Amino acid sequence: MQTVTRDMLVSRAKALLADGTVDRVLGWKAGEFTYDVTPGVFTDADAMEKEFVYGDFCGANFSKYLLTEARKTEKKVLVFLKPCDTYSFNQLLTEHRFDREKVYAIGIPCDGMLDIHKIRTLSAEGVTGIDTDGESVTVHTLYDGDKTVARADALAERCVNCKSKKHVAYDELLGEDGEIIDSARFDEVAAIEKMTPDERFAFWQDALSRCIRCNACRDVCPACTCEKCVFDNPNSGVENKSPANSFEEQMFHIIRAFHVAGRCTDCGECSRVCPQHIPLHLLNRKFIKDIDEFYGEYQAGEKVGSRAPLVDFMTGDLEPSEAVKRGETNA
Amino acid sequence: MTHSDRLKEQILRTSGVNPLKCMRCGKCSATCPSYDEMEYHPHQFVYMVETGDIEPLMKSESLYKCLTCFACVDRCPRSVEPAKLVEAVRLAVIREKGGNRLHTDDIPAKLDDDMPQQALVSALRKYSK
Amino acid sequence: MQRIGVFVCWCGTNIAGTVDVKRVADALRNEPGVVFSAEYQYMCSQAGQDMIKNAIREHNLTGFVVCSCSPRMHEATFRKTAEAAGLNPYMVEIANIREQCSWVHKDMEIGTEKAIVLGRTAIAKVNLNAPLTPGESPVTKRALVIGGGIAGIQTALDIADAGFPVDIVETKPTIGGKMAQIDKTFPTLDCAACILTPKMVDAAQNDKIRILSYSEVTDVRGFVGNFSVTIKRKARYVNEEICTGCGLCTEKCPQKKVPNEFNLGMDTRRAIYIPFAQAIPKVATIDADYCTMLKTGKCGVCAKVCTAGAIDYTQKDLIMEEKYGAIVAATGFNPISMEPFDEFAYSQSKDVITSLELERLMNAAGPTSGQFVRPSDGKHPHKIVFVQCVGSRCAGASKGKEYCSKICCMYTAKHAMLIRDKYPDTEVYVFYIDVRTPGKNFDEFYRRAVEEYGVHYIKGMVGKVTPTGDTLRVQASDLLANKQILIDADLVVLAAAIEPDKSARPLATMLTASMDTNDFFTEAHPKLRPVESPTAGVFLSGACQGPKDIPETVSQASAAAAKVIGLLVKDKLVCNACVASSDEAMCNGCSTCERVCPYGAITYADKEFRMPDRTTRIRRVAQVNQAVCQGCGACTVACPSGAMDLRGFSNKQIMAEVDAVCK
Amino acid sequence: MQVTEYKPKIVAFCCNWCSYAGADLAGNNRLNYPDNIKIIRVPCSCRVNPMFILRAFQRGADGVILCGCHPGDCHYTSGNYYTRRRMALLFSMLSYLGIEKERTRVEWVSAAEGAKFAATMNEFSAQVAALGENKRLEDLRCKP
Amino acid sequence: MRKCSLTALDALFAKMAESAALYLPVDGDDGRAHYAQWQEGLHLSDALNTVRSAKDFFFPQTENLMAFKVNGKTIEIIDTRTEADDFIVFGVRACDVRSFDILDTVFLAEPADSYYANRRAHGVIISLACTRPAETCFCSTFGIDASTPAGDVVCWKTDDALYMEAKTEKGSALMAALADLTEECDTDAVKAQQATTKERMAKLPLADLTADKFGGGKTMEFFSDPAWATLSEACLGCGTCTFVCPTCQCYDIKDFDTGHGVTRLRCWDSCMYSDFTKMAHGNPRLTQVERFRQRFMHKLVYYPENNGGVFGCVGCGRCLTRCPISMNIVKVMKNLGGDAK
Repeated sequence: MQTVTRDMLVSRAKALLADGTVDRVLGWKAGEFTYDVTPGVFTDADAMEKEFVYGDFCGANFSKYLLTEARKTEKKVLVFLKPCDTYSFNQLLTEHRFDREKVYAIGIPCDGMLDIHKIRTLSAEGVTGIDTDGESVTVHTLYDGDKTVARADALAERCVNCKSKKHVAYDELLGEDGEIIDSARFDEVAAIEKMTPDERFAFWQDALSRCIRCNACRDVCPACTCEKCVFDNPNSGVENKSPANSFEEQMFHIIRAFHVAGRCTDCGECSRVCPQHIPLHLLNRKFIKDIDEFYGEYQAGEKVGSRAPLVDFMTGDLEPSEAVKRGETNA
Repeated sequence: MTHSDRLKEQILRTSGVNPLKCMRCGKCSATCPSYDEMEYHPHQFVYMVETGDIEPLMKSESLYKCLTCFACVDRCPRSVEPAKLVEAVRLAVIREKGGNRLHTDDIPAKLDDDMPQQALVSALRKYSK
Repeated sequence: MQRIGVFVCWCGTNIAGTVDVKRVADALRNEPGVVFSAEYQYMCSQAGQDMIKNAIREHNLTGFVVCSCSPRMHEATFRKTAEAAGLNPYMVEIANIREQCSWVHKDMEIGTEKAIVLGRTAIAKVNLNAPLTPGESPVTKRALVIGGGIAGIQTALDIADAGFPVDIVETKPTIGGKMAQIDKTFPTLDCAACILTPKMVDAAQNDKIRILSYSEVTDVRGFVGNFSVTIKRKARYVNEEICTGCGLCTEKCPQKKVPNEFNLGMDTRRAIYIPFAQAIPKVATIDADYCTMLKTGKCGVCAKVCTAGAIDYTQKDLIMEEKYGAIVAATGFNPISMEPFDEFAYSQSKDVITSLELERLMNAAGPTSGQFVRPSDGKHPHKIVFVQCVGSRCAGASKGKEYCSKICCMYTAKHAMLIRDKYPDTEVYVFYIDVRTPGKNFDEFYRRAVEEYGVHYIKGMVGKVTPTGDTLRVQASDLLANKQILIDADLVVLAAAIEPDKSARPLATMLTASMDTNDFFTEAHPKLRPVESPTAGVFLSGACQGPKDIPETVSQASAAAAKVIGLLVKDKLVCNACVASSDEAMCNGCSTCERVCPYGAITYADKEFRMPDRTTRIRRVAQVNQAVCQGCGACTVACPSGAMDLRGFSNKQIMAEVDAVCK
Repeated sequence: MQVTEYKPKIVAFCCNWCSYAGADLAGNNRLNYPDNIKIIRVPCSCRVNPMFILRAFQRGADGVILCGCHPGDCHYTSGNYYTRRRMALLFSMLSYLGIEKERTRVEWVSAAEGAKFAATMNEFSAQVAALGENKRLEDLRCKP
Repeated sequence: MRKCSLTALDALFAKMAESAALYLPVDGDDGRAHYAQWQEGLHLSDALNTVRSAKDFFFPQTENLMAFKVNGKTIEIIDTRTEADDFIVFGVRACDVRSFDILDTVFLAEPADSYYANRRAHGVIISLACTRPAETCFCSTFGIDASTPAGDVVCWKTDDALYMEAKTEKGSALMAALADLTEECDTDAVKAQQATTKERMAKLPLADLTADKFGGGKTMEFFSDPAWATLSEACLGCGTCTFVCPTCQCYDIKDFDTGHGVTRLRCWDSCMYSDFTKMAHGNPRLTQVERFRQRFMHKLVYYPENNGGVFGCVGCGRCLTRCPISMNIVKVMKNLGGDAK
């Protein structure tokens, strides 16, 4: 159960709008069903009262919206940040992607967000409504009546493997701050490393062949903020609109993961939005795991201005041949 | 390929030595404890193998005067390893039919009470097939 | 669309021997963009270059490819050719079909096919070449000489003579280097100190020269014309400005047991010392490892006796940062350690010495005050054996150096001659492998040692030295007599190989100057640019580049100075044209590129952009300082959007090459 | 007519200052290495974008090797250190995706190491040849 | 009407697969349905619909149009077109079957798209009536009856049998080939199922959604609606909605340099992309608001205007479940014209 309520957020936002601190509020707007909330911008108290929602499906990472929203505000834009969002927030600041002075950040504690696809799998199709009560989630369905699932089972993958309940950036914190969590987020990566090369190849062929190159992963990614992505740039030599074959599927995802390596905060948005359910976080986490193992633990976005591992070096760094071996001997 | 060419090739192959690395400093001969006993000295071994002049070496007593102490190998500044050449020439002799320097039949006559067992074994290894 | 010319060079038979140049020229004629293709015996010759120039004019070429030797050899030549014909010099690409093709392969078919691919690759690149114009950077008109031996001194003097300020950084308390330790010089036999010390004084008195003794270079940043160097001035606990060099402290210091490095440990000095009488600067230095006051806080004798009040136990290392336009490495050499050569009993007997130790033994200011006696018992030696090439010319797994140390033949002849001259009652034997005496009056000198002074030169090597009672039993071969000989010698002198000073490698790293496997600095070209490092603005003087005797060192020192002067007289330097540049429309301003730039060439500016929706937006974008950028390309890969690209090696060019290679 | 043995296509990116010079030295010393290896000159190993490596595989390369100055000897001070990290991560990722790790390599070759260059190329070529054609990272459209 | 016992379904599929490649929805490793070519051991999915629509069979995401072979300075043009093999797509839902009509209107209008037409001529569509429509379904908004789909052959699957009825010549031919495995039957079971499904359709959350206020001639009414700005403000500009949409038919044509020639390919494009229809002067739709508006205006106004009032949406609901920010055509329809929920 979330410890902050919609009313807490709305009243705080209204106060900040009223005292002139902010003139825009990034929040969530209700949809047709419980689970289809949409990020939106509020500029007055009435609209907030009418449309603002907050609940178990408000998982969108607002950090990236600040790139455009911070430019639109005359005063400041109010943003609510879950702990994991604050890492993206810092990483974007490190890369000078928005003006910190134009943002008023409220940290909100998070007990994890729910995954509608998991809920459908656990209960039934035809979900018309979802109520959360403590640790149990009641799902109203079209044909199978009400079903109950444990909240823990319905958590999104990224929340199951939450890396931190601690906010690393905010102007104001609602509720109590949490701790950095020693999560098991690399277990799945390790499991793939343990496979034989043939199994690994088959696993990724299966996953990446589903890609339809909708670019949702890229467009939602707070690390992918390039003015022009290389895949959209005819001069880059790798531009393509859709993967014509498995090579292009592989190339897109390798290059994308490489471009965010050392900058990816592991917010998990890419996997959340993938319409084809490709476990994209497993690519990013592989880089994070390698970086941690090869060059010492590094969490992108933990500190503003930190030097990312790929723009840093030690004279005694691991040789690439050793790195590859190590990746395999984890098996 | 002449006989001596073949011999040279065989010796280079079995020894793994490249006599062309020799810069003719003579340190092998300077360091050799058997020098005075030898008709052909270590540096001459290297040179004669290089020029393919092997038959005189095969006939020479020098072959059996080399102690295989490896002083020349250790001291050679160019890592030529003359002792390995001597050994290779010795093997070349043994490989020729009947070339054994020591036959088991000869041993009883040579035995004396003070001779250690190892000496016999090493002598057989060194002088016969 | 480019109009490309292709010129295939035979390089005599160097290329034409393994590559069918006609077939290459014919095949490449059909490549996209190619309008002219020809082959010629020597493209780099005047006639070859004229052929290119004519083709440029006749066929209106916009660029051309030369299939020839390595671009490291003649890229500059052909760029000049292009320029002379009115073409931008960067519209030239070289296909390396000699070093990387004809010399590697023996089969004509294979060589030809590969040459065609290499040519095709260069054509693919040149199709995407764009004219480039190099930027300019200013020059700091001051030079740094690292090392204060004869090489460094000579270089500094010559640069100063031309009117430019020079700093000499020397790690030891005094300049002078190895030459200060040498007794006499070959082939004239004049005293080393007599010719060196006046130069040291000249350096000290020259108002353009600043001597930073007892100092080290700890960091080098920047680039040709604009180096920024951090120098650590080690605490000598004596105020250099005040010390008069009277030497009273060095007499009164109670710590007498310090091995005297100037005499190679053959005698001792005090904890406060002046290395030798003619030291420059002539000031005392406290050896912190031995000074009782510095170690325990009790003593202070030197401070008490110093009338000038120059002693300062609280002195700290001083870090200074200076700007220079050029840097000269003159770090010199050392004899190698004789420890691994146990056959010569160097560690077992005091009477087995190195030639440099012999210099000190024979020197009037040496540990024996010039008395030529054995280190073990002080007796005059009657039979002396010199061993040549100890640790030189070694190969394989052995413990020495592969190269010839070059100076040993001559100094050994000198030693032998001097000993025979002074002490005709001594027998002198020199064991040699070869006697190498190329040089003016060198062979004559060696012949004099044999013919006039009766030195016994024996062709052969010493195999073993065994200390036997009072003497040293030397077992050696006499190759000409085909004998093994034994000599009972009183003294054995080893002509130890020389190696670059240990400070050279870390310095090379700081300078980003390349070194060979022996740690000698690599010259920019072994024949044509022997005093320059491949790193622009770094020059080489003396034995740090390779073994050298004094006349050669001094020549090279002056040559390096001439090169430095040639650089410093320029007001501006033309920079590398192949520099990074950022496409501001695509730049995110994320600072990633700035973090990997080793030269600090990238800065950021806020710029106004017209957005597609006709609004304007101010965005932070990267800008490259073209004078500072050296064109490594680290930023281009760090940049996720690909806004940063490298001129002359652009993403598109390299990909076109990849495509052409893989076709 | 002899049956032609399988020759893998190999792209070698060589930095201008050390490895390209090392390759020149190999030629100077007439050291043989396979003709199926083609060198592309880059100013520094750090100029090599992972995209170039993927591009080479796409275009039909069976192996890609990157040669640069030895760590610490980079002409540009630190370029090869970045290369080392980038390629360590990239190669690890390729292996993670099930692509044979033997197809990629980084080797440090100095200007003085002509023999090492030739030996490395011989060895790498044999290693890639042993794997056979690159099937896991290929773009069939680019096959002749 | 003929039927086939569900126990004989495998035999039925095997028979179909004899003459042509048979594709049907199967459950993937990720637990979601996708089309796969039938082979022994593959089972028909129970899922309502596939993640990607059946559009792919006729209008694949990428296809080669032609090739150029470059040899030195000569270029040779190669026509890569070949006659398509016959294939059968089984299990297409009513909404997706309707989508083919919409695609046909675009691709088969003169001059006909020969690539599309070729596949269309060789493909047999076997539709499958819905029984458990999802909360995101709104096909009825566009006059589609989920219980009675169109297609070459229409199927109803009950608990024990598959009921089949040929609707076209192609369908009849196929049914004739399946005669041994099917038996003639009455329509009672089908009618009962249709009635239940219709009942269910009427109770769906989006059952009341109507497109009445949209249609041809409404451009001026909606084009300048201020709601576009707020509706699109969170839009990421990704192409998810367009790529899962069964009716989106925009494509781009690209040349791919293979190193020894050029492959000219066409691939799906998305009007949500910033470089969609980019021309020499730039992009005609400069902001995401305009691009967002284009997509929905096309479905709801422009397409009906040009095609006799037929809407460009079939109400399959894929965009409702897939949009990363949960913005979709339903929200747009409800919010435009000022009657927000």
